[in-house]
Amino acid sequence: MSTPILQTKSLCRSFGAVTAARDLDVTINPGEIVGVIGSNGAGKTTFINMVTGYLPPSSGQILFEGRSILGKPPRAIIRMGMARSFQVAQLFPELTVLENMLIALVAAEGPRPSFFLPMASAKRMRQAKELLAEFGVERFGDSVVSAVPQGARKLIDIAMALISTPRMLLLDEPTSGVSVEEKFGLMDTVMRAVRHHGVTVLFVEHDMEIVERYVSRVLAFYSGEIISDGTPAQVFADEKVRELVIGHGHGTEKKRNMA
Amino acid sequence: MKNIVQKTLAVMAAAGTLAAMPVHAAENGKFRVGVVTFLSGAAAGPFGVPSINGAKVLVDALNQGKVPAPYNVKGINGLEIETVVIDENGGATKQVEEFRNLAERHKVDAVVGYISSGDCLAISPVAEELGVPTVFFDCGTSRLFEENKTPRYVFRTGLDAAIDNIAAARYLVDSGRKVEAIAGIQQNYAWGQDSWGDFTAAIKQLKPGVKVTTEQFPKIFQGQYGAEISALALSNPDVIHSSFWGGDMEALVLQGNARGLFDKRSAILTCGESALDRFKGQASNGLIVGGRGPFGAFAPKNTLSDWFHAAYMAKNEIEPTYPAYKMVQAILGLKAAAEKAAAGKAGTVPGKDALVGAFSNLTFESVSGSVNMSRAKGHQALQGIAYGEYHYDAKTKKASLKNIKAYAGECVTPPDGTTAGEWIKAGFPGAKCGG
Amino acid sequence: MIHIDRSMVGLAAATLILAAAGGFVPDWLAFILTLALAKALVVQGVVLQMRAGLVSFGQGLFFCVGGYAVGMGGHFFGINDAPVLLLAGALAAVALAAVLGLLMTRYRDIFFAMLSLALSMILFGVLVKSSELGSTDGFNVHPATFFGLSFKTEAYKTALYLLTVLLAGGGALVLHLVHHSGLGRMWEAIRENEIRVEYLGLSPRWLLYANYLLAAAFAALGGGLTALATGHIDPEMSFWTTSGEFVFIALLGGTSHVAAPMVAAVLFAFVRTYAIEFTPHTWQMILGFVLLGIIVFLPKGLWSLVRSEKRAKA
Amino acid sequence: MTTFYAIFIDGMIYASWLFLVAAGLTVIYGVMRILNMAHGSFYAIGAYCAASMVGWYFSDFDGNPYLSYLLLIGCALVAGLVVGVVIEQGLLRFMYKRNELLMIIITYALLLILEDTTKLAFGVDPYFTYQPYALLGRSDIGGLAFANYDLLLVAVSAIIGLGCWLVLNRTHVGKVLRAVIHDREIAVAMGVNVRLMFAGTFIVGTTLGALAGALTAPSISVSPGIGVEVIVLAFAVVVVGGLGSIEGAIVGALLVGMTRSLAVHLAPQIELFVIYGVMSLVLAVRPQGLFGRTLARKI
Repeated sequence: MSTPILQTKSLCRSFGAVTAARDLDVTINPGEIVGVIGSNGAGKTTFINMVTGYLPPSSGQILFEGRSILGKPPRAIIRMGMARSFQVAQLFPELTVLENMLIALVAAEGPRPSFFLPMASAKRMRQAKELLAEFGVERFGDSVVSAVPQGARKLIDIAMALISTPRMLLLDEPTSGVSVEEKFGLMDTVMRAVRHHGVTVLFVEHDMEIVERYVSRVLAFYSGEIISDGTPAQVFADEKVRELVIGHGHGTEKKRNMA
Repeated sequence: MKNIVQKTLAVMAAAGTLAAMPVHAAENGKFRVGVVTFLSGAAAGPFGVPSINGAKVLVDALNQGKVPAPYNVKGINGLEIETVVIDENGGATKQVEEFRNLAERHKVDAVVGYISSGDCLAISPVAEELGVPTVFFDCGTSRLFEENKTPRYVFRTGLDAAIDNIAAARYLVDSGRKVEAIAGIQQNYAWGQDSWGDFTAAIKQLKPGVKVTTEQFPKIFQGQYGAEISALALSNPDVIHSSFWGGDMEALVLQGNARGLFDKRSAILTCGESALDRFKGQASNGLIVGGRGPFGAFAPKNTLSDWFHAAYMAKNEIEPTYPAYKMVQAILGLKAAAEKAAAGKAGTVPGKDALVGAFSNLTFESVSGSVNMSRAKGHQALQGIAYGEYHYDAKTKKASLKNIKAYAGECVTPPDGTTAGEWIKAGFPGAKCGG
Repeated sequence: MIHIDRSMVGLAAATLILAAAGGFVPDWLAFILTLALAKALVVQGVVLQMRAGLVSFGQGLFFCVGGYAVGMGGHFFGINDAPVLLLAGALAAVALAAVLGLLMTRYRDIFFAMLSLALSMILFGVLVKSSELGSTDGFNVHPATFFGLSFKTEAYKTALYLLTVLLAGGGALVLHLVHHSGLGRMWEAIRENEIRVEYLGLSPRWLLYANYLLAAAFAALGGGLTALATGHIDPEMSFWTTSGEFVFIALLGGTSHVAAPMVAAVLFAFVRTYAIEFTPHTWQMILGFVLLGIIVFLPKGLWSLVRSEKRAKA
Repeated sequence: MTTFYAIFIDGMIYASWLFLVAAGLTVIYGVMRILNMAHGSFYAIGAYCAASMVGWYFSDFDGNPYLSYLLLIGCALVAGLVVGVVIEQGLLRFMYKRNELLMIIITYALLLILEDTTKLAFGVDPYFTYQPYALLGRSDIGGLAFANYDLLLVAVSAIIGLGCWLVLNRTHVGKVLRAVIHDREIAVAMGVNVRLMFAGTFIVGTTLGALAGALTAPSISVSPGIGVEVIVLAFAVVVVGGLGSIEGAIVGALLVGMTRSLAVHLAPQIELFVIYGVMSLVLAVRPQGLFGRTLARKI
């Protein structure tokens, strides 16, 4: 059996009296597409934050391709081959879309960018444009990010994450803030790109339709614990999941800002 | 690219037009004097404004020919005086810039001004370089002529601050006070540090074995001296010396007096005169004050000083303090030198070299009596200085000075060729103190 | 690899025009331009930090280090060559920044502004306490030589003017490259979203450290040139109001082009000189209104006038 | 032993003055996120108004001298109110969308303008209005005399500190204010009139600044530049304590005041560095100040 790409052992984290992660044991193998479901505050984003080094766990182990990443800052973990997207797209709002991509391209080349060679080299311009085309947002290239619609921003956010050629990608609610008409188109684009790059994916999602359509395996979170793990059909059939997660009015319409 | 070139050219063109604008013909038949003093900041109230008011009173009267003899010739050498007033606030770099403007853009015939020692030190080489006759009226740093050893265009009609402190030490000893333990409170900058250094050196010469109980150096313009006053009081000295000036000095006196700091001991304020009329009952009687020379309340009675006092009072409705006298003295010196240099050719501006030639070693009459430009190769005024005790009469609500003791210039001024510090350490060799 | 663009050609041309103008303009104007361009170098550093989202109220610290290095080099070490002194100042500032940067790069926003202010005020305090350095009176700087050549009064001023123009122009050219380089654009990225930069695999602290050092070097160069021009240095260079003036000029010009600080510094010098002359009692008020006017009507600085014009044409 | 008393009392007096000066600054920052560089100018305006009115009262009236205290406070309230309303309504309310650092610069411009305005209005001659200070006499504590006015200032300062704290923590207005401090957008969504809260806070802040000036005026000589001097001090106190926190301002003032008093009595040579030293040390160890909150960014 090959080494799991991501493995956590008894991962715990609490915020004061609130427990966001309790003894999480997760194993993800290369090539899997895993969906994470759970109501607000179930600990989904906390899980991503811990795995990418943004939040230190209270206790437990995190292994990426068999190596511990505990205590490493996000930048080091990114360089090891993990990337993530964000619930609210984390871009450079006053720069153009193309500039956003160019910056990500520069970053992917190494931790010490040149102080005199121009960022907008012909090679990077070409790469950036290709990427934007792959994600179908090339028409926004010269617009400032803050003037670009939500859906496109989410795509750009994911495109930037893929520039570092990760082996694993964590997507934090890729369709939140995206209109109903757009969401399947967006997910199709993302998944096509992900398969094209051969990346293992874990994504947090509220929308059960999305989860059902795109994943091979589902983890259901409730109150910091995993209450179910299996194929979509298995998990959705689980009584506890039906009661605690799905029955909970898992709507994006009730969006609250939970860290 | 066009933009940058266009912009550069536009800025330069704009600069050129602006530059051309205020330059009148230099020969407009007037004698143009740059006057630089504090118009804003903390030094404006106690020094800057009295001095500019003094300048205004004198220049107006000179232009109308109303000043008593020997200054009854209109303006300077018959030419109307035109002043260009510049604010001294903003630091030495800015002052150098403004001085160059005065010299090269306004083409002034002379500059009178500068209170801050730092400004004087910075201006002095520039004045020499540009060849502008420059009269420092107030700044007291000993380093001025120690650094500018061969002055040509730079003059100082005010006194070196070392003199204030040598005379202060002499006054304390001569008045027979108990001077065994001394304490000082000085503003923490060059002026305060130098004053305290000179004073302690001098008093140790005059009274060997004197002990320093505490030396306080609060930040300048601090205004709150509670802790310092406690520390001074607890160290229980016989004498407290302070070179505080302006608002700081007034605050120290007020806060110290309210806490009885000056009750059982002597205190000497080298710049105390400038607040004589504001202290009222808040300064204890017997407080020793100085006026940085024979100025203000220490000015001798003569035709000039009587005239100036009356003219100043009429215009400003307040007693002129020492900065006003010092400014007037500088302008009078300039006038005397210019007229001597013109050698009877009324209505002309004398050449700059002739002017400075006439100024060096000049003796001229002033509101403080005769002034003799006999130190620093004829560029530094030699004058006496006086200290006295503050007394306030609650009935008349008038303050006056008692037990005034004046010291001749020769008694308290180091001779040429030696620095103040060396002279004090050597025991004042050659000092002529008379009686 | 380095693409020569219109801005660079323009900058080079502007530098040459300014240098050539040195032969024609009156001395006082040359002096104001010298001081203004020296100041512009410092402001370039402030702008550099602003592009990374940091506002320093303590750039006077490095300005002062540069000035004192020039003054002390002449007084205590017998070094009298201007380029050597300037280099020494810049190195001293970079060395100091290398130490302070370890601390400063932990701070953002107001905390960065306040801590930078505190650090420059500590230097101010140290200098006030140093009577060997003339305390608040400071001391006069020895006239310097230029690459071993010494000049008499008039030629000296011209030589200094030329050196300043070349350094300001050359500095701007270098910064133009830096601003468009990978590193330069990464600073903007930090200003926009630091977390994203971290998630791109870079260390914002390291990037800002480089920024801090570069800004310090520029401030020291400006300080050194100012000291040579005025012939005098004092601790006021490190007082917070001096730093405030740099921020003022940076805002006046805006951060969008390397020429902006130079134009703004020259303009500021004229506004101040004429304000002092025509309204000696209220010149600060005039500066205040100018600053407010810029913020309200031209939030991106004077350079936005040029920019918007360009956009309108395009 | 006396030195020990002296250090403590001097430290308390200085700390209470520092708190007076810093209170308005921290209130404005706490609610509005404006680090107000013009705060010193409000202090100066308060001092000038009080000094000129009290001076006029004593020279042209023969009234009860104790009434001058009422005049002192009255002047500060009126001056703070007028200046606060004019600046908030005339300028700041158009600027609330701007970024925090730009607000510093806007208030820096205000400082430049107000400095000269004060000079135009009051001239540059010092105002030496000692009567309220001298009237109260002095007390002997452990062999050292202290001015009663200064001791009274400690009490006044404590009352103001307590007042601010009570308003913030024990009243309805305080509850609303804390909501605004916590999250401006949510507060708006909850129907809080943020504009009104801002206007009110700014006026309270300027009035506190003016009050500090007015209460200080009798013990100093009021002259140009006093405002600029207090800004950096007030900044230091507020930054040490934690921007925007009243408790922080109290603790910051005590820390700076006591340290300075210690330095003056035991090591006068280092007095100049004390304030910046304390500030740098606190920031190095606790960047957000002693009582400051860190907000981790939500992603």
